[in-house]
Amino acid sequence: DKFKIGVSIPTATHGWTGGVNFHAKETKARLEKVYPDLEIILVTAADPTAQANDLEDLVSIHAIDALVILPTDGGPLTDPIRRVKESGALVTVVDRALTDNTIHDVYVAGNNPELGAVSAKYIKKALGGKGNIVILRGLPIVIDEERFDAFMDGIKDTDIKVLDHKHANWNRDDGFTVMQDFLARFPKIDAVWAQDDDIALGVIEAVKQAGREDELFIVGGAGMKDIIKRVMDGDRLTPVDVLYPPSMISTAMEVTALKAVTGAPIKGEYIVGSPLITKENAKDYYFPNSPF
Amino acid sequence: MSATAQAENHDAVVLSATGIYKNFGPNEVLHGVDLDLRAGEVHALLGENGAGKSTFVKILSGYEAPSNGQLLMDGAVCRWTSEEAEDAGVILIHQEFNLAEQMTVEESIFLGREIKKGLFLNKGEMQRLSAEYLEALDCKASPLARIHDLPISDKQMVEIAKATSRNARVLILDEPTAVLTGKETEVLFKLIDRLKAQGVAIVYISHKLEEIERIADKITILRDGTWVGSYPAKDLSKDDMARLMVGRELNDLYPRINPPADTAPIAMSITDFSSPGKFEGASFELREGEVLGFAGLVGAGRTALMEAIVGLDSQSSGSLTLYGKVVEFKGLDEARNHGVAYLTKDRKEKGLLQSLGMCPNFSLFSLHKFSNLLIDGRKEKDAFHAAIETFDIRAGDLSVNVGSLSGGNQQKLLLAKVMEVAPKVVIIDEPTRGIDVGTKSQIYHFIAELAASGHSIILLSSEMTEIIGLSHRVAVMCAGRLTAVLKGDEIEEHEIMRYATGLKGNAVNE
Amino acid sequence: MSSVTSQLDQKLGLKLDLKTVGPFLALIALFVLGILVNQAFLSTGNLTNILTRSSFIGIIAVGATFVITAGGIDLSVGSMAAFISGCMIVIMNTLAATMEPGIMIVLAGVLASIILGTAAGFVNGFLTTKGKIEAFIVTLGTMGIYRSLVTYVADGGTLSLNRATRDVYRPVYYDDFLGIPFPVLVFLVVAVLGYIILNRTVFGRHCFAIGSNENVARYSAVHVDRVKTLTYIVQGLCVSIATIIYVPRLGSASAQTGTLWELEAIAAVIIGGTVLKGGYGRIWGTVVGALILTMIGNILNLTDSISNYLNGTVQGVIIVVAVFLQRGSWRLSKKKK
Amino acid sequence: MSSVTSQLDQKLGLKLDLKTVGPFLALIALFVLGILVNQAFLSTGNLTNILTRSSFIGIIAVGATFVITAGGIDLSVGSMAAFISGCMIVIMNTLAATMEPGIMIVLAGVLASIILGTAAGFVNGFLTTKGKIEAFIVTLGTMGIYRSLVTYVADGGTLSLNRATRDVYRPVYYDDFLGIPFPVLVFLVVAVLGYIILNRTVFGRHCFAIGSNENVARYSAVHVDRVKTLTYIVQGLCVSIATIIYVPRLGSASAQTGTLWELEAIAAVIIGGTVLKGGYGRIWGTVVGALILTMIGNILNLTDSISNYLNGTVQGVIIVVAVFLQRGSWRLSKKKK
Ligand SMILES: Nc1ncnc2c1ncn2[C@@H]1O[C@H](COP(=O)(O)OP(=O)(O)OP(=O)(O)O)[C@@H](O)[C@H]1O
Ligand SMILES: Nc1ncnc2c1ncn2[C@@H]1O[C@H](COP(=O)(O)OP(=O)(O)OP(=O)(O)O)[C@@H](O)[C@H]1O
Ligand SMILES: [Mg+2]
Ligand SMILES: [Mg+2]
Repeated sequence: DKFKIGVSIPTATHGWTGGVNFHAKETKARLEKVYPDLEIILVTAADPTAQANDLEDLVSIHAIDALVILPTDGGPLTDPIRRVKESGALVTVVDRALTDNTIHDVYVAGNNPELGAVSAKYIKKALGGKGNIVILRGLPIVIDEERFDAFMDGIKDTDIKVLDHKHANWNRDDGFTVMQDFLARFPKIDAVWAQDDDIALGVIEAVKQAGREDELFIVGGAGMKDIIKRVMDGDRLTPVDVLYPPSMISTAMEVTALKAVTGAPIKGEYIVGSPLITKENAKDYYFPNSPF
Repeated sequence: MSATAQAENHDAVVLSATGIYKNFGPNEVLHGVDLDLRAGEVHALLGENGAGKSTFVKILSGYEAPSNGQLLMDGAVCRWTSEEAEDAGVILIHQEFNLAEQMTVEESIFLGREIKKGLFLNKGEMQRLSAEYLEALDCKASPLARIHDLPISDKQMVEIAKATSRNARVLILDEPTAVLTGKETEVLFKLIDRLKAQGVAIVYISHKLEEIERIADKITILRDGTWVGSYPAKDLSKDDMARLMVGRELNDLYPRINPPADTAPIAMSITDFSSPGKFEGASFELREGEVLGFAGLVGAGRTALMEAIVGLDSQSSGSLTLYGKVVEFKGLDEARNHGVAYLTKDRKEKGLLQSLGMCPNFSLFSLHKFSNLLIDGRKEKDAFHAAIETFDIRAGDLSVNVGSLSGGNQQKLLLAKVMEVAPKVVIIDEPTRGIDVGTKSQIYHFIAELAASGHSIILLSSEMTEIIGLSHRVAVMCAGRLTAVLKGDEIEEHEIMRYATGLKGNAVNE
Repeated sequence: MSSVTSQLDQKLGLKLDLKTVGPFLALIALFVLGILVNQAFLSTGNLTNILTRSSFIGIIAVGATFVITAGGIDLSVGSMAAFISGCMIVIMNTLAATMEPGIMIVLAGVLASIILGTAAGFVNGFLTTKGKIEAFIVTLGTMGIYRSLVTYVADGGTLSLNRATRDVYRPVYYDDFLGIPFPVLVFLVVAVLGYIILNRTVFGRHCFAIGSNENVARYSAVHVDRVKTLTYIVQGLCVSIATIIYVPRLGSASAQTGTLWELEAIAAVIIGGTVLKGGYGRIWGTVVGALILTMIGNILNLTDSISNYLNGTVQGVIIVVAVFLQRGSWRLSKKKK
Repeated sequence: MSSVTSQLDQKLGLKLDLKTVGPFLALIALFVLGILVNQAFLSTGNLTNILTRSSFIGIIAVGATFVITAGGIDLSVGSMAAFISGCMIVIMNTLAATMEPGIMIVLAGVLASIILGTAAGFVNGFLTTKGKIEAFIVTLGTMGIYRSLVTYVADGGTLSLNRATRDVYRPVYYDDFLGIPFPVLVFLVVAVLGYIILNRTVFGRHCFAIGSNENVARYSAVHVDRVKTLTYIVQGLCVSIATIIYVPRLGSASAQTGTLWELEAIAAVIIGGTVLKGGYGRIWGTVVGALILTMIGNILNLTDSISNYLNGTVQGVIIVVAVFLQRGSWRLSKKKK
């Protein structure tokens, strides 16, 4: 009978996961068309517990032959994923590493530290190694931690001063309010590292409201179409963006599907880089019809 | 202490209060009240509404702390909480019920005194005992029934059972019979005699003077919170009592109300009203200017019938004509708008919002009168103050919550609330519950004036004298059926009881 | 509740007590704290920000005051806001495709918002009263429903208002009148109206009556079900008003919009002194409650002396203390009972 | 509420009514739905999964039943769970550093969990009763506090139990006794104990009394404050028990752990027929409520036919309908009044 691939991803709670959901659904449709004897079951979970439940169900109800998972959090899900592995399924882990890297057959790794590093590198260059910046962080979870540490590492022993950093939860509204307060607090800000494009959009509005567009620039992250458009248009407020493609889920699904039909023994790691998106290369990353 | 042991030291002063004062905020409601309670003695406490009786007994039983003065239990000074008082055997049956509506009878009776078997509740035992206590009061309520579902009189019986279950040395009953019928009152009196014999000291508050005459050994009288005096019961006639508490001579209790002329139009006529499980086939007519009494035992279905008439029972059927016009009330507001008002007997659960002030309570039923788009606060206040006058409602401070009004004043407020809509037809269920004699006659005269001025009144009461004293005709209900409508000389206690108990008469239709 | 007040009155012999001024005390305390933490707190810019922000939660909380006073509760307001903003954007974008951008499109959006808010509120009310289902369950259900619907409409992503319409609409959030930002004005108007309706109209009275004893209300010719349903409709309207000023801010809505607003709104109401079990409500208390909540967040953003991770702790402590401050009165009066 | 029951009793003359069997009806309906959607639903594997999962929320909800029956509410359970698991992990890891892995370390963790649960519950209870602050505010505050504390301890990341200890601890979640997984057994024991305590002890009865009328209870020599505080401690204990079986499952804790569990727990309680305003509670109803909630989640995984975005909608609809089913009895009885 059909070869079953279970795909478990986080609920679309913010822009980036929304993108993941979009690409997953789209790829599911595409692959099921291409490979008739392939069935893909797509489930979404809001938190590790729920995702662990989903994994159990994928095994006990759908008896999947392969799992593609973007863990809500690597640590807690290591064990549940191991159990899926033990059930004989092929496991492809996406983006977030597990605490035990012997489990996955395929690992399509996003590179959070790189996102931080690339952002740092650009800001350092753009500011000529000195200036005041503020940072808006995501949710207090591992990913945010990795990005942040890498960034700080990237600007250490420069004269770049981090005035303050606060969590904006990868949320536009929080980005807006936090930035408003930063602007109220700090008379001179040279750059903002928003780390994520949702936050960046909030920041942009706050800056416009304060009428301080000319004083600073903003570096977001992930590659949301609105931001990429601005980069393409050469908006000086958002000169660049750092890619963290939600489409990595598609890559993972394709690889896994390929294995399913060819039976080819694929193992290994695919590192999805975080290239800098500039006015020049922006059009290559612009997908107007994606919701993200 | 065992019954015999108590029997020995009869006449010993158990509990005595001297110079008790009480203030609520700025206003003082008790000004130096004294009282000696002796074992095996029934001590009646008399006073107008708001005189301070309830407050005083709350102090005796630790629910309120005196602002000044002293309590002596067996000669020892005590400043106690209700809990300590109860442990010492001083038990109060509150005027306003002190029961949790959602709990069962058994749970209520043993609340705070649960019987345990090891770690666990001994439900069997508690149910058995509750059944016993209620039996002793021949109350039909099941120990498993929810308080919420009990007719109001059974609630009172539960309160009494609860009290008797705590072998009391001092039992304080604050207007216990206000919600009881004659029969039930008799049962209570038997109980009181039993307790007397056991040497229990009893404080008895009531506005029904014949009861006082019947059971009191001593009488203490309060007037506006001042101690008027304590007298041996036999020295006082009912008129003396009335005079002493009101402070002036009382004219005749029941005013003379001229019967409506035969030409008087039919104000309201009910045909074949029924509601499954409550009453059936009720039909009667009410003339303009007439007072139609409704007698019956508890649960006879009088209240249920009246509630159905005013549109509070969505499952009832039957046709209703007002001044010859057929109408149907889908809700109480429609009845109100057609000039028919209903005064409930359940003051606390259906009548007044205990946690809100007096004014909002007063205007709640007639609010439309004071509001076109917005509520006219001044108009409302004026009407409120007028009503305070008319119904002689006494509260130290007009801003207090209804919950802290004296029982009788709550009843007056309820009456004021209902009358404010100026109805043509008034249905009054137990209008004088907890009302002092002075005010009672005021209310009776008020009813008389209503009738005289062309209003029509339906009067539900468990006080036979009230029914007989005021009604032109008396309808009697028994087990959900209208068994008789008596007029003229037929209106007489025993005759009524015969119909009420079903000894006489089957459903009659006019 | 109010008994406390009146008893105190008698105690102190004056018509003012901790319970009444409580919220203000808490507010002032926070104000002082803010100044101590950072001078920037006092800058007009910052104060305006606080007021403007508080208007969303504030407006919604005004509605919640009605629901709660009448003994109900509405958990769905947050997702309702997300849902309504989502629909507004979709509708305005579709119109923009057919006609040239302009005030008309925005008005259409506003109209839609109001209709949706009323409808959503009615659904909550109807299910609670006629369906005889606990308000908690009904609104928990609709909470999930509205949020997932917006996710569905947004296809998991974010709905963004098209540029042209946005530019027409933008002033509604960003402009001001005599220096007072529009959102604040709207908040003010809603609060004043709310106050009048709750305290000066039959409907408001009936809310109090139902909240403090449904049975008595019924025996006083109050249409319990109708009034309750109306409270949910009022809530729905307030939510739609809030969204009308929210959408122009970022011009977008997503599954994330308005998460936990329900909690904030209810918190604002309770902090303001309204009783969760019903029977007693205070609009201006609610307003202060909303201000307090927003201010806490703002103050935390004005300092880096405490680790971000501990924000929640500080927030929690401040809320509890703030409420404790104003409930001081309880101590004495409760004892008397 | 309960009046309905007894009135019906009188009506039907028997001790069984929709309200009592209601939750089961809903459960059965869901069961049938599950089978219709997918045969695999019936597989022992799947059924065991459902039971095992429901035990977290279930155990917490048993505690919530006490709090709510006594007229309180506890919003902090979710973050409390996160906080406790966090501390457990830290403690066990520290110990593991000094001594060799083994049962002792786990026991130490368990002990710590119980102590923390009791303490946390006491704090909630104390602030509510002695501090005279609404339970809603208190627990909203502690909710924020516990969550931010775990974030702080985890330094914004995830706390993971070290491998060695994990292997010792794992069986507590994954093993079974006579085919019944341990978590289910624990759930069963907690439920039975809860039932006995609520319905067969003085404490339980006093919870009912306080919930249905605090003043009456106080006048009847019930130690209101003590009993209320105890209910929060019971809640805390239940949370700690839940975490004790949660930790071995995922072996980690983070700021996200247990988010919205409070809502699920309360929902389970209300679905089970307990009254949110207090005075009436049913443990086994709560158990069924927890099962219903878990089952809904499971059923959504049975099929791929509906967009994941609509999960919330389906969930919401099912919850409302489920509760509507069991409240059917209300219709008649409400009319009578
Ligand atoms: N908690 C309270 N706060 C303020 N005033 C109170 C309070 N309790 C009682 N009062 C006032 O004390 C006075 C006496 O009340 P009390 O209930 O003792 O009268 P009473 O003799 O029992 O009258 P009734 O015969 O109507 O029951 C009344 O004016 C009442 O308003
Ligand atoms: N067992 C019961 N369960 C629920 N409600 C009841 C019950 N008995 C009576 N009621 C309600 O209580 C009110 C009084 O009804 P009841 O039949 O006792 O009137 P009644 O005969 O006038 O009693 P009373 O003689 O005490 O006035 C009505 O609203 C009725 O619906
Ligand atoms: Mg009295
Ligand atoms: Mg009657």
